Amino acid sequence: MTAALLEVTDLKKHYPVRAGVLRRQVGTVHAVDGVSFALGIGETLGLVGESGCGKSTVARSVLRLVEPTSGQIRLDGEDITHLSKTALRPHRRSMQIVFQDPFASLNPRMTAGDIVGEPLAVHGLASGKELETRVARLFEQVGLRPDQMRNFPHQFSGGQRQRICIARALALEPRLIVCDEPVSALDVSIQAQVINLLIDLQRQHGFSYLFIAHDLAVVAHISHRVAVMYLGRIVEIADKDELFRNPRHPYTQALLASVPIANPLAKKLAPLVDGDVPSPVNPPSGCAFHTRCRFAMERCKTERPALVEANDGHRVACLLNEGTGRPNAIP
Amino acid sequence: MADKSDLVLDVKNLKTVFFTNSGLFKAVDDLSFSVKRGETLAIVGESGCGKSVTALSLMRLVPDPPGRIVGGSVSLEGTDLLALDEAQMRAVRGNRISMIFQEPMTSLNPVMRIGDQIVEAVRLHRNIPAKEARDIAVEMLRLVRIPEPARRAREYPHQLSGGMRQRAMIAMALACRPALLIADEPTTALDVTIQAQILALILDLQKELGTGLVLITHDLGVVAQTAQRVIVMYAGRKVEEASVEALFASPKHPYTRGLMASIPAVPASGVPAQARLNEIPGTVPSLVRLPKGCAFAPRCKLAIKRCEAEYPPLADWGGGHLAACWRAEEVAEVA
Amino acid sequence: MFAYLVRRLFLMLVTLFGISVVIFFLLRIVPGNIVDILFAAAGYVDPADKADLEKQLGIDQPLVAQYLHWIGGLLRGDFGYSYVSEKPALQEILPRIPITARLAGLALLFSASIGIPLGVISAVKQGTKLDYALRVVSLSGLSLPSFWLGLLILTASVAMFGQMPIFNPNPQTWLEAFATYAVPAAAVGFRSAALTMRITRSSMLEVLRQDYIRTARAKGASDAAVNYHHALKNAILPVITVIGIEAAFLIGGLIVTETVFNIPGVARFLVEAIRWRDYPIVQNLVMFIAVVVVFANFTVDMLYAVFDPRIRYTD
Amino acid sequence: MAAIDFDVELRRAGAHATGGWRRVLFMAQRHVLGAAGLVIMTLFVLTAIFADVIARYDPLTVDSARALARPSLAHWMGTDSFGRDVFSRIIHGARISLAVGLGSTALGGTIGVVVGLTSGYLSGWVDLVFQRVSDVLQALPLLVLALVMTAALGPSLPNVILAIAIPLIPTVARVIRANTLALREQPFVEAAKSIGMSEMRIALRHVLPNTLAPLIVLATAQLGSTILTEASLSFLGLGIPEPYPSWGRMLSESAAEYVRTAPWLVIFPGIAISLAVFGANLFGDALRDILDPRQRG
Amino acid sequence: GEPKQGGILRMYHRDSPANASILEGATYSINVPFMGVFNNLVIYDQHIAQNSPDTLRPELAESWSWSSDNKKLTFKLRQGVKWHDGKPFTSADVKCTFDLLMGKSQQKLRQNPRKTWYSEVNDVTTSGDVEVSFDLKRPQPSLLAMLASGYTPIYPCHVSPADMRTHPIGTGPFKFVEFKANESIKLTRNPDYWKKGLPHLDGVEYTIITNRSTAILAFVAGKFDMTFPTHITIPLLKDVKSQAPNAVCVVEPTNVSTNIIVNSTSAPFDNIDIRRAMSLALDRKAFVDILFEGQADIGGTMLPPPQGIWGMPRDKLETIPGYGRDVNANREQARKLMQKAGYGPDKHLAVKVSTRNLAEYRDPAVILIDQLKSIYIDGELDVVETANWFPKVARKDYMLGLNLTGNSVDDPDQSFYENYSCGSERNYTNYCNKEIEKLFDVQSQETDASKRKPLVWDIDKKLQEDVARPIIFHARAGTCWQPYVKGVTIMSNSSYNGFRYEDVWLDK
Ligand SMILES: Nc1ncnc2c1ncn2[C@@H]1O[C@H](COP(=O)(O)OP(=O)(O)OP(=O)(O)O)[C@@H](O)[C@H]1O
Ligand SMILES: Nc1ncnc2c1ncn2[C@@H]1O[C@H](COP(=O)(O)OP(=O)(O)OP(=O)(O)O)[C@@H](O)[C@H]1O
Ligand SMILES: [Mg+2]
Ligand SMILES: [Mg+2]
Repeated sequence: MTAALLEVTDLKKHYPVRAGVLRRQVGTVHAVDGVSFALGIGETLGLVGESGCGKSTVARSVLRLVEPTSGQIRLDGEDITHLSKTALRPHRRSMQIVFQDPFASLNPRMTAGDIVGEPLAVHGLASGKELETRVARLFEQVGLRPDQMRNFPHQFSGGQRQRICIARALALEPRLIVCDEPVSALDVSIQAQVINLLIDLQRQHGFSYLFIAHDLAVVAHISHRVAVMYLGRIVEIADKDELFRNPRHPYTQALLASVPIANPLAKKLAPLVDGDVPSPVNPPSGCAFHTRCRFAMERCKTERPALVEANDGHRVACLLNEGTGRPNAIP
Repeated sequence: MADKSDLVLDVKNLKTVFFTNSGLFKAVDDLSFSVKRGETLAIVGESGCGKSVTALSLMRLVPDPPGRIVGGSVSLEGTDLLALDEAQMRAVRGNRISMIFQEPMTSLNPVMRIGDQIVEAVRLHRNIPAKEARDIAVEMLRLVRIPEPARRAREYPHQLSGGMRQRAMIAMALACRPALLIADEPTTALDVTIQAQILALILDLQKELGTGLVLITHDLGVVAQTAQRVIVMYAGRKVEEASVEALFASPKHPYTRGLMASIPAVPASGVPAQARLNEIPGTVPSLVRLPKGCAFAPRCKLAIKRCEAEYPPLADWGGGHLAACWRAEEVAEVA
Repeated sequence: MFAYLVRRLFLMLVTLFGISVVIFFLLRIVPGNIVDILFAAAGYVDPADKADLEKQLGIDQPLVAQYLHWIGGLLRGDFGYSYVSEKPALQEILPRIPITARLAGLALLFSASIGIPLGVISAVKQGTKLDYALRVVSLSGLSLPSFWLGLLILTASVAMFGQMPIFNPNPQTWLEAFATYAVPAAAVGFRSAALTMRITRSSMLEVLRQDYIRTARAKGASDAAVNYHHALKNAILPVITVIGIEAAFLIGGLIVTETVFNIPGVARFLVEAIRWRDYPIVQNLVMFIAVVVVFANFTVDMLYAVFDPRIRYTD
Repeated sequence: MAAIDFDVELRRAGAHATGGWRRVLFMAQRHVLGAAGLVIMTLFVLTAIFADVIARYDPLTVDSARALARPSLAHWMGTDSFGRDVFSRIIHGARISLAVGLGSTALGGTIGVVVGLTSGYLSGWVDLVFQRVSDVLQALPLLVLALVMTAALGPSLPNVILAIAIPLIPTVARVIRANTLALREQPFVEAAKSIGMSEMRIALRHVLPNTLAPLIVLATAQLGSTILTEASLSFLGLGIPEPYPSWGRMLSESAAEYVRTAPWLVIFPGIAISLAVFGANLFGDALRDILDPRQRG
Repeated sequence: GEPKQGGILRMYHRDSPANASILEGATYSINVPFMGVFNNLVIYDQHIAQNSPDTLRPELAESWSWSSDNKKLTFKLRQGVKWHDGKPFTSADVKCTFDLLMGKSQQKLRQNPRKTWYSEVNDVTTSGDVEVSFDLKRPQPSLLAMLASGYTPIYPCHVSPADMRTHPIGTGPFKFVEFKANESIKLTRNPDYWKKGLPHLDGVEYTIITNRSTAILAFVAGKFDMTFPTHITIPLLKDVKSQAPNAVCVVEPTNVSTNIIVNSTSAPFDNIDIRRAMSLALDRKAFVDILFEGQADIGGTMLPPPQGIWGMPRDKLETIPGYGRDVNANREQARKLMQKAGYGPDKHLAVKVSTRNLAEYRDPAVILIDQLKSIYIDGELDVVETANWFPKVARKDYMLGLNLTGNSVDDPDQSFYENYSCGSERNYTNYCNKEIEKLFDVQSQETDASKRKPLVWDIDKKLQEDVARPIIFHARAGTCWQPYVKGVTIMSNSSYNGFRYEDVWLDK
């Protein structure tokens, strides 16, 4: 890993919760509650965690699609947290996003060609004939036929739509692509196509990916490093191999154990945790996971563990055994 | 095959079609299968291949219009459901056969209390006083491990978390102790940790009640961990059927094979970074414009002329392992 | 809840204030005033007389002063005097309100009791001949100009029974009272019922597509239980909105019906008052209608909370 | 279970109805009422456009010699008390009704869209102000507003259009605002933001086109109701003035005096109004079905 | 048969009068319901359809006499008459009434539309409780006609004009009970009426119904004993007769003329040729045929005979340009005049025809516009709301106006001075011809009716020839009542004077 392309420090995003017809604030969602990480050039950081734990909010904040409540975002060492909309525009070219639901992220009333060409037009990078040739090249890059440029999104299959989204992201030749669950809406067979495409593109262009998913297996295939989130915080972050081989946080362990293995002979499902995910509106005190944790101690209810280095590059936020997060023995 | 009397469900040549703006298509085409008491049958296949429509056909709940069951038979404990009139069918639904739906949020009536919804299910089939039904409802909620069931019974769906809602659905489906339970992707909308809890719960209850279970999913991992037998569907048809061990050991249909290969394995250890996945090229065909022969042929590496012209029949490749492929023998070798 | 109500009340006041400004200045923009009209009938005006009268009515003062005078009076409960009848405006307006209210209430009752069941039937039988027939009938309800329908009813009843329902200010029996209002209410109600039916139908169709309806069927619930118990309960919200809007509309929108059936309600009175530029009447009446509308909206919001447990006005 | 003949069913389900006309014909069969509405609307529009060609007499020429003639070959719908040909007046009346319908819908719609879009997209205090203004407009009874407007401006075609358009604004604005609020949360809008598009451009290019479907549906329904409103205004003496043949006035004036003695004066304008409103609504209903994404196959 | 006592006469009223004070009113909407509350000094015989000097009858005045120089009119008043509130009626009340009308009293009428009627009256004086005299500046025999009009009831001194608007007190056969705007007007029998045994009716009730169709349907359905007087148009009359064959219906002139007011102060109608052409282009018979199925009268300013007393005889009328029978010849001549003024087939004159937004105004305007087409004039209708009509006309903000002029008494003085004298406020056209004005005075002072008539005819003819305010026609209208209603007479040359209803009775 070389120098960091993206550095996120203590990012927080709180949403007001509004209720009733008047939409009055009745509480605060701690969607992201102090997240820090760094992403190197050409690196893929996987971000996993269950639905609603704040992954998308991290992604949006990084791109300044939502204004972070606090914290700092540095791109190439430059602080972009407080840049104005206009000042931000040139930086938009360096970072792009691919969303979970490819259909919803394509304007149903525009042709695929227009959609992919739009970033170029907006930034005045190409127009007319040139625009067309560049869009055609992008189509080829992601494995679509240029003659499909005139088709509308509904005329494509799910995998193809996600390719259009990727082509749109590529149009500005960004260095960072945030992939917010880009394959969750796709079938396994199509999912493989898209993952392969992303891997190929990274090899060719040296992109950095912030790759968000809730499927650990998918993340395992594409990432160099993986971070695990729970209720707005990163609870564990490590090199991929290290994380899967040696998960330290009880939540990571539960996640890994819960993934059903596609082998009837392998061990049967044995849920490691009980109970439901608490609401981010009133996250539990202390360690947010203590309500479901097998190893929860009295301390966990009051004391919030910090993300500390357990061993080389493996950081975990757990009070168990003095912050190493390692349980005495996995039962 | 299994002893007839042991069969809870026996489906023969089920055919369901849809009439839509873009045309007519067979969402379920000539599907046959059976479920034994206490057995779990999984139906797999990717999105849109007809799994849910199959389930709805069993319940006779295919929305009409646009859908209609046009052929076959569904016999539940010996009675052909398709021959019943609507009133008789109502007596069966929710009683002998019930269903858990994919989306726990939208499948519960938002303006009715959870308890009332379960009470309704009970009282529709059992002539008992409301008070007693309420006790049963609370008991069912306790059974699906909802803490403080009496209080939760008085709450509305939106006051429950996703996992709890799905549990409430299960409680409702099992309230009358059905002979057959259909679970249509009961965990797709849930987190893996919750999914594990729910699946374990369903299997527990199934064992306890001796219910036959049809589990619909497209997650082969779930299948491997829960089912005894598996049906693989592609574009409305059954392309393969086998015991779960046989299927995972040696899939006979190229589609099943491809599917299994493209599942990213959870790397307990030592997965190389940036490993490419196996993929099935091409996309699922539109049901409205299916090719004349084998529907998978356009994406199949093994496809031959014959595949394009003729639909391969389901053949038994030994031990009740059925597959519909002209070149089933070669599948294992080629891949 | 309390805080919500306070806030809500404040917004209502803002709206009412806006309406008072709009109606006040709109009326003054309209050329001509009561003095012109009185003298128009006579055919000429002596400028001195005109000035006298204007002074007497206070319409010679600057607009802002007039506005403040009006609002100030309103706040003290002083509604001013009608320019035309010279009686207290309140005394002119009040007796007419129950008449229109009864008419509107009956029309709404008609609309709901016919429109909702037919809407449900039409939705449940979607695509059948019955559905088509009901839709065509309901659309024709929306296509007939209301004065035309009213006149048809009157003409037909004279031709067929030699009698006609005309407003009876002092009905002796309960039946007479009902008859006085029922026919005009039905004439208006037909349109509203058509509207209610359409909304019920589309809302029902929407709800019938929902997963929880399938769940109810999967439980073995009968069609009636599914349609009325599960679906209608969920489909009723938009219907309530429409009935609420309709209620608000009727208070001021009965002009044509009141004219045709010669009912001395507020709507026709308002038209007359506008014709005469009888500002105190128009202004106060419009404010009254606005209050009704605003409260109708408020009621609808509250009903939402009653019918939909997801909506709670907690603060 | 009866077996079905797939070929027959396929044709019935429109599988072969691909491309151009076949598709149109298929849709027409599927939405019989909607097709009827479309036919009525088309006739209506064509009538309005070619009124001069279709009408056999000048709609304004008074001729005492032929007053109150019954319908005959010379005068298909008879003549009115002024001896004007009713058929010609109805034909020309289509023009007026269309002008009122289109004019007020377009005017109210355009302003409503601008207000709704701005309000929904900008939110904040702009939204708050617009919302309150539309509250105010909605709480004022429509006919009262129209009454005061026409009283202020005098009854004439443009003024009637304006008077009918104003109450339309808040209705349209509300629908568009609600849509805009929903669309703003759509990923494709976020995607547009992420490529650095300006808010204005997003509103116009991504949000606006996607509110078109509900707008069209709303507009067709409104088209009908504006024609009715004009008729009501005519009844109250505030509609399009003589001598222009407005259906509403033709109906409301002759309804008073000629119901029995010259029923054709009442029947034909009545039919014209009802038919036009009916057609617009039928067409609007069908459009709603067709444009509803959930209905698409 | 013998009049029967009792019963309430139910009528509908066409609209809601502004108030109940006849002196302040300017439409017959106010006279019809409230005339029965009052008495006049003198009154036209209520059972002779044609009002004329011969049908004047004493009422509150037992008798009257002119001084020898015809400049003083003295009334002997009836004794023992009481106001409805019990106070006695005296000569002071008469003086108060006319002081009010002449603007001489402390108290003021909110509006006083007939002030000009008394422009020749110097003073009204009383002598004792039972005598009143009118001092005139010059002889004016027609003063009596105006005093006999329904518009000239005697008001009590002791009630303020404001109270008279809301709760009128009179001496008449009926007492005011209530007036609910837009709803109803109720009168009840005055048991102490000075004419013993009258009225026959126990009361009169008016239901206000503004929609004509509704009103007539209600009459047909038997909800009313009588329609509002002269409210039924000729086409509707057929309809009523067909549905209620027993109803008694009469058609009478209303003494309302439909005329064109021409703005001769500015172009193009400052040009007499164009004015003449316009008047030549009129096909009056077509108006009458279309709007009245032939049943209306063509004449000059004064209502034509036989119902009218002062109208020109037919042969004289037809000598006026434009009144000739040959319309085509007239129009040929008109086109010549237009060409002379610079217009022709290729150069049309665009004109706005302003009128009030009421069918009675609009319909003739439509016909007018159509007829003007024949002489290269393209007319456009400009309908004006009532509220704005008078200010607009007063501003001279019009080119042509289609107007209705109602004459409350069939007398040239009322008509000529009001509408044609220089400086009269109701002279909308600002027509001013000093010579003619002198002739007005001459005819006015003529006490012999047979000598006065030719004078009036000449003036009328001249007025028409000057195209000051071309008269198109004089309208007629129908009134219907149920057969059991007795004793109703509809006046044939005025619709303001015949509603005392004291001897109307119901044969039920
Ligand atoms: N605009 C918003 N306003 C209020 N709350 C929000 C908003 N966006 C997200 N949230 C809340 O913030 C929390 C985190 O949301 P986020 O979308 O980041 O989760 P996620 O991890 O991406 O979930 P998923 O896997 O479902 O996409 C959730 O509880 C969500 O409800
Ligand atoms: N109500 C309906 N109207 C029209 N087509 C339908 C309807 N329901 C299902 N279909 C079609 O039938 C086919 C099979 O759908 P089905 O829901 O059974 O798929 P599935 O295998 O359950 O997919 P998923 O995994 O996404 O749930 C699909 O092509 C679908 O579009
Ligand atoms: Mg997300
Ligand atoms: Mg499914």
